[in-house]
Amino acid sequence: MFGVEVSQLFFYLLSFIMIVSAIYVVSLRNIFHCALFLVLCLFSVAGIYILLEAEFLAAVQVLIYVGAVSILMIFAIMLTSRLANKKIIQSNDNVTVAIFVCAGFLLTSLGSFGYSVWKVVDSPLPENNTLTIGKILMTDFVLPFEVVSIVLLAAMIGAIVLARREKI
Amino acid sequence: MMLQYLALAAILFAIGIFGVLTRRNAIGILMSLELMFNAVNINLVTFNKFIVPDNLTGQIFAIFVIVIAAAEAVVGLAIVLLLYRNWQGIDIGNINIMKW
Amino acid sequence: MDFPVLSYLIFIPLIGAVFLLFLPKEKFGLIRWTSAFFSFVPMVLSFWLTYDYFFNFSQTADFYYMEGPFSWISLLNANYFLGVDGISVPMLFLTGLLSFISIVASFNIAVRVKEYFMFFLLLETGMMGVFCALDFFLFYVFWEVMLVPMYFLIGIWGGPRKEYAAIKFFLYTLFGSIFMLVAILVLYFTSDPHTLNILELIQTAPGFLTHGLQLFCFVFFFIAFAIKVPVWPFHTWLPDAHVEAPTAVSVILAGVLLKMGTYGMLRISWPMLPEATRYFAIPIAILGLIGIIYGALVSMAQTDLKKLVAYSSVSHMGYCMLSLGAFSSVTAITGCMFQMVSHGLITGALFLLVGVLYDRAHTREIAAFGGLGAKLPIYTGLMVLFSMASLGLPGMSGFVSEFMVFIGAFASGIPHFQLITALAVLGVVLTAGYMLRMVQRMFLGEFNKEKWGGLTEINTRELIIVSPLALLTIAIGFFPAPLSDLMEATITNLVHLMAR
Amino acid sequence: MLEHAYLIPVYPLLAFVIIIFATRWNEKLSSGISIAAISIGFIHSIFVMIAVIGRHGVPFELSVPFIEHPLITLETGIFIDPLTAVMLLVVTIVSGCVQIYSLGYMHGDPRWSRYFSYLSLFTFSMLGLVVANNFFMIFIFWELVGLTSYLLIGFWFEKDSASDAGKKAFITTRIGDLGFIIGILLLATYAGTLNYQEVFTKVADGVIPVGVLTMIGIFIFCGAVGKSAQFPLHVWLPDAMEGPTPVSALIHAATMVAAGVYLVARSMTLFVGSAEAAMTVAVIGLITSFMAASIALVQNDIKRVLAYSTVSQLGYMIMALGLYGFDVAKDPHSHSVGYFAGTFHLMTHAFFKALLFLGAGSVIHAVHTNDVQEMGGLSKKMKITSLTFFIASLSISGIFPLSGFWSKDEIVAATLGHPVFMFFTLLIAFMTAFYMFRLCFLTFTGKPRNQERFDHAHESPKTMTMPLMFLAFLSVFAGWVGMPWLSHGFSSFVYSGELQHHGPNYIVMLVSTIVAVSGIGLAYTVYFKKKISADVLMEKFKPLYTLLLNKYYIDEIYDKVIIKPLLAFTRMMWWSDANIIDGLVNFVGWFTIKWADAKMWFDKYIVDGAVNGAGAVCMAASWLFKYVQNGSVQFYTLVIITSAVGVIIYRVTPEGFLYYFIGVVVVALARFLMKMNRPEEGNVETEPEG
Repeated sequence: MFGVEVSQLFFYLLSFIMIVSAIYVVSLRNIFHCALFLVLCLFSVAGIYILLEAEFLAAVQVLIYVGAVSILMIFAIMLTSRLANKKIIQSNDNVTVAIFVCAGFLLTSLGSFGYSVWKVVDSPLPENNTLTIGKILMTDFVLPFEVVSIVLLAAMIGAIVLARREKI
Repeated sequence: MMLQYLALAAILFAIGIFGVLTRRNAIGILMSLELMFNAVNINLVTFNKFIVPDNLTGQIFAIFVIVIAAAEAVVGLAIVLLLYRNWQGIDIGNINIMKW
Repeated sequence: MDFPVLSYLIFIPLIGAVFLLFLPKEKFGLIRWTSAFFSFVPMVLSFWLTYDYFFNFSQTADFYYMEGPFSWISLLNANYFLGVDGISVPMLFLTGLLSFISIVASFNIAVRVKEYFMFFLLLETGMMGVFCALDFFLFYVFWEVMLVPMYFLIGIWGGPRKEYAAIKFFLYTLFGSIFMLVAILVLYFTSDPHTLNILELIQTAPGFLTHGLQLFCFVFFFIAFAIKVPVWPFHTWLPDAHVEAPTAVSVILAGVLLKMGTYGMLRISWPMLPEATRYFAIPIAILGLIGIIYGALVSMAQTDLKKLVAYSSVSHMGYCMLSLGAFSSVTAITGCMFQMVSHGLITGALFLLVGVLYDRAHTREIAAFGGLGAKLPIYTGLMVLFSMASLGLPGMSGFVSEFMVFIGAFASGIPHFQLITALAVLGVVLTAGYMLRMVQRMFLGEFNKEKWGGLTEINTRELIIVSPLALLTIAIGFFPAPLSDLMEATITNLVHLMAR
Repeated sequence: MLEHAYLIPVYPLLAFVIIIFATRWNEKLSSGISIAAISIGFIHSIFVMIAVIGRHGVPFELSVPFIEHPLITLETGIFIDPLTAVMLLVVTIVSGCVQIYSLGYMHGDPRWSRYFSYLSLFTFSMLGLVVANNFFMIFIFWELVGLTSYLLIGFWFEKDSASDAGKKAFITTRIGDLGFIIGILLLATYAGTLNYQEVFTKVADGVIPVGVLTMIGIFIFCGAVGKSAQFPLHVWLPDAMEGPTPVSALIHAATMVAAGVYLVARSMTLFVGSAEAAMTVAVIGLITSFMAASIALVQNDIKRVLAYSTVSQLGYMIMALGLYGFDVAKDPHSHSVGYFAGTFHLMTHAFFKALLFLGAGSVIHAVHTNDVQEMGGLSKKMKITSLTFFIASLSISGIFPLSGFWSKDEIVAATLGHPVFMFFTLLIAFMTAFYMFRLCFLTFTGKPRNQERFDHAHESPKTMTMPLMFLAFLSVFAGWVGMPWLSHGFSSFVYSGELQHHGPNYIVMLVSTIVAVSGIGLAYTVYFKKKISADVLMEKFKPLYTLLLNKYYIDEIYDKVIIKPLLAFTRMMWWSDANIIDGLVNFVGWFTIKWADAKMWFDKYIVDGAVNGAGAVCMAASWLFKYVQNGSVQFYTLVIITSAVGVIIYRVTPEGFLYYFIGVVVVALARFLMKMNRPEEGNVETEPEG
């Protein structure tokens, strides 16, 4: 109960951080700052994973998102740096409409939760989920796993090809 | 409790949508997309925990999503660079060569 | 038949036309002589054919040198079917001769030479084909094939109003062809089994056609052929076409194309639809009469030499129509054939001579000349010779034919024909009138030395191409018996067919 | 020789061909060939004559088919009976004389060879006409002589009057030929043959109905009317004098114009079969004869006087023949001498008329004018010419014992039983004598009225005077063969051996001689003694004189009534051809084009309009909806999400969807209007450049 309460506390804390940083991500003028807030946001998502007992995923989240993707973003921002640190308008004239749409989306999804019947099963997750995930990946999901590796390879090659200066 | 997670994910997704819709900067859009991916991942993990706790398929899916998101980011950023190189800018509003 | 002479006659010019396509277009001499060669061979073949037919086959009315019927379009029962009898042979002879002469006469064409000769050879193919075809489909195809080169020959190498004339000619003739097509289709669909074989239809058509259908087919065929002849009042394309066409084309037009109309009547509508022929005999003769008188009168009013000759064609072809009206008389039909041949020779030669003068003086206004007889004695002699032939002077073919037409029509025994013929004789005087007026105004009288002092006498080439026509005109005038013998059996048979 | 009589026409034909194609450039040789050919023909004709006499009137016939047909067989062949033999001689003699004469007359003409070739061609045609054995052949040569006549009249074609005259001659005679052709056609139809003997046999057998026979006769006579210059087709002959004078002598006096008479004589059987036709012939002959004689009284052109004289004499012959036909038709045993008279006069007339013309030619050659008013007193300078001319004039006037006397006498005898004819015949004889001697006196006697011309006058060369003398000889003696005292003279000869002898009619002889002498006497008093002034006479009969001088205005009438209207008519026909008939054709073309235009308009604005209208609607719609495709990924995303939300709302609350939908539309429109007010917002550069 305490754990539950603590976790709830953490949840709200993380949620708050996450939502605020996410809002910053989409609204700040300086894109570089946005990237930093993205890092924060992604960290908080990792925290949520932990609250959801997905430790491996949290680790992966930190490693990949915070460690790789964000850095990649920052690199990209750096490479296009002359746009990065200016106080220029970063958002277009869709803002009003977007707010309405997002609000509509939010309201409908939230509202639809109430209509939905959730078959909640109150059983624990498998212990040691890293081990379990590894096993499942290598057994049941071995084919998607391999396919994803190919996707990654393709993405890698694609990125190289695209980003090269000279024509191949 | 699950609804709170779902609500969180929904909020995060909505913010992601807002970002996708409003950012001029292509990198900003990519970042917003990451937010949406994360919202989805939160959902996946949440459902895994509360509805099918017996196996970890939700988490496995989340992992795949992360992988795909990473690939997407890589390719996306490469495209952004290309855009930048060819258009002297990455304002997605100007890149409307598909306009009528 | 071991040697398919008719196919050779038809297709050698076509081969020539294709062959010309491969020659470089700036080598005028080569092109000219090549085309002359490719029309010379058919000419020789047609001479041989005439000779052979005369000595071996002219005693019977059958068709000879038959080729086919080879199935061509089996769906329509259309066949490749050729053959000649006593009325086609003289026409082939005329076609062969005039084609060669015209091609040699065209040697002075200097614009787009290759195309010109190509079209000319194509035209020859069409003409030969019409006179040989014994299948309606084939006949119609050749009939139309001929139009196209003619259209271009007039439209490209013609005079100032060539486009008008060419289009008029083409549309007019095409208009007629459509009527012919309808009539052919009627015959095709009423025959059982469906056939396009002309010989078969001649035998069977009177049997299966009702009276009304016979009249219908006859009128439709008649319109098609009458436009070609041309019978008054379908004649107005003729002066335009003649005046605008280049010399050689006029020769072919007058010498051969006009004959196709009368040939078509003799070959197709008359024997195939005897009932209708009898029914329409008098109207046809009256049309002929009108043509004779009207053509002569209008000729008399002409100021353009070529137009005068053109209208004289209308008048002369009127004799053919008159004699065709007298269907029951062998003499009249023979006269018609004679008139066709002699008109071909005489008017062809007249057009050649007009062209000779036009080449030198660049005008054809009769009033512009005068007293040319002093400067151009040989030319004048030839012109007078052919004018006399045209007005039916004895000793020339024109006289024999006119006389036979008159006798045949007069004595045919069909009611009212004596009156019609007696009136038609008036044409003889009128012809003399306009021909002599022309001769007087052009060749007699005071010679205008300043204006025409530079005119040169007819040259050797021109003399050579005109002289065979002159010789033939006189030869037929003095010895018509061979030509008559050549056709007699066939014509007797035709008359029997018409009397069914 | 008779078997080869067909060669007689062939000699001159050969001469013609040789001259035209070979010796045209050598003048001497050309004329030599021509004269040689006619000489051979002449000799051959003599042999033929002898042979014919030997056959005692049995005609000789040779024929080959020309064209054979069931309806009719046209043939070529020769038919020689006494009439033919006589004509052969006449033609060859006159032609020979004229050709020799031409050697002098045409001296120096640039178209010398051609002249002789034409003469040869004419001789060929004329001889062919004479020997022909059927109507078809005679028609052929009939036309050929017409052609050569045309060529020779217009020989000096640089003169407009000459070429006009040639044309006039040809066309006028052709009008007659029109009738001839119809006559032949009728013969061919009803007799089924054109051969003389067969036709005559059929006519004699009564195969042909009399009515048709009348028509045939009249139509065939039409040919003679044209060729022999009978009224109303006589107008060409005086004009034909534009040709060289020897030509006038040969063609338009002696031979060709006699062809009509020959034709009537040859087909006499037809006229015998139909009294009406015969009477027509006789009346026409009389009218012509009288009219021409009266015109000849006042003409001043020496050749025209002779020309009208010719017409008049031809009318005589025609009349005699017609009367013969009439008499025999009425009474088969009649003793009419018309046939003999006509043919006899044909022969004698040929000689003295040729002589007259050649003499006139000699005069013209000397003084270079045709006008007798410019001559006078020429007998002093031209002895032979004047002498021969006087002989011929006496002969034509019918003075005993010249040849004209015998034949004219027979003609007068032929009119016995027809008082009107007789009266006019004698009147004409009187006029003939008068105008001939008027001509003689004006030309050869008195004082020269044009001194200059007189001074240049001279006697013609030998080549011209020799024929004159020869013809003068014939003019005197040729008639003796027909003396009525001869029992086997000309009369029985031409009657094909049948003895048609009749005794001399002295009353007739006497009357005709008195008439002739009084005519000569009148001329003598007026023009030689000048007892009566010609001018006074002229004044006295002014209207008549003018009428005669203008030839009864027949030419003018023809011009006004026939030629002008005909030409106007042809122009009208031509106009109507170009404008009405052709106009119709062109109208059809024009109408088709206009119709096509209308169709095109319909197609363009209605049919195509509908298609284009659909297109335009699409365009308008797309103009509106193109803003959807603005190329902005974000906009697309917006739409997708909006729609997705809509779908969700619809699933949850369909009513709520309506509000949502309205809201979306309102927002979209609002935004669209905002965009419209800020055009091309997307392109506004909002980012500063590097």
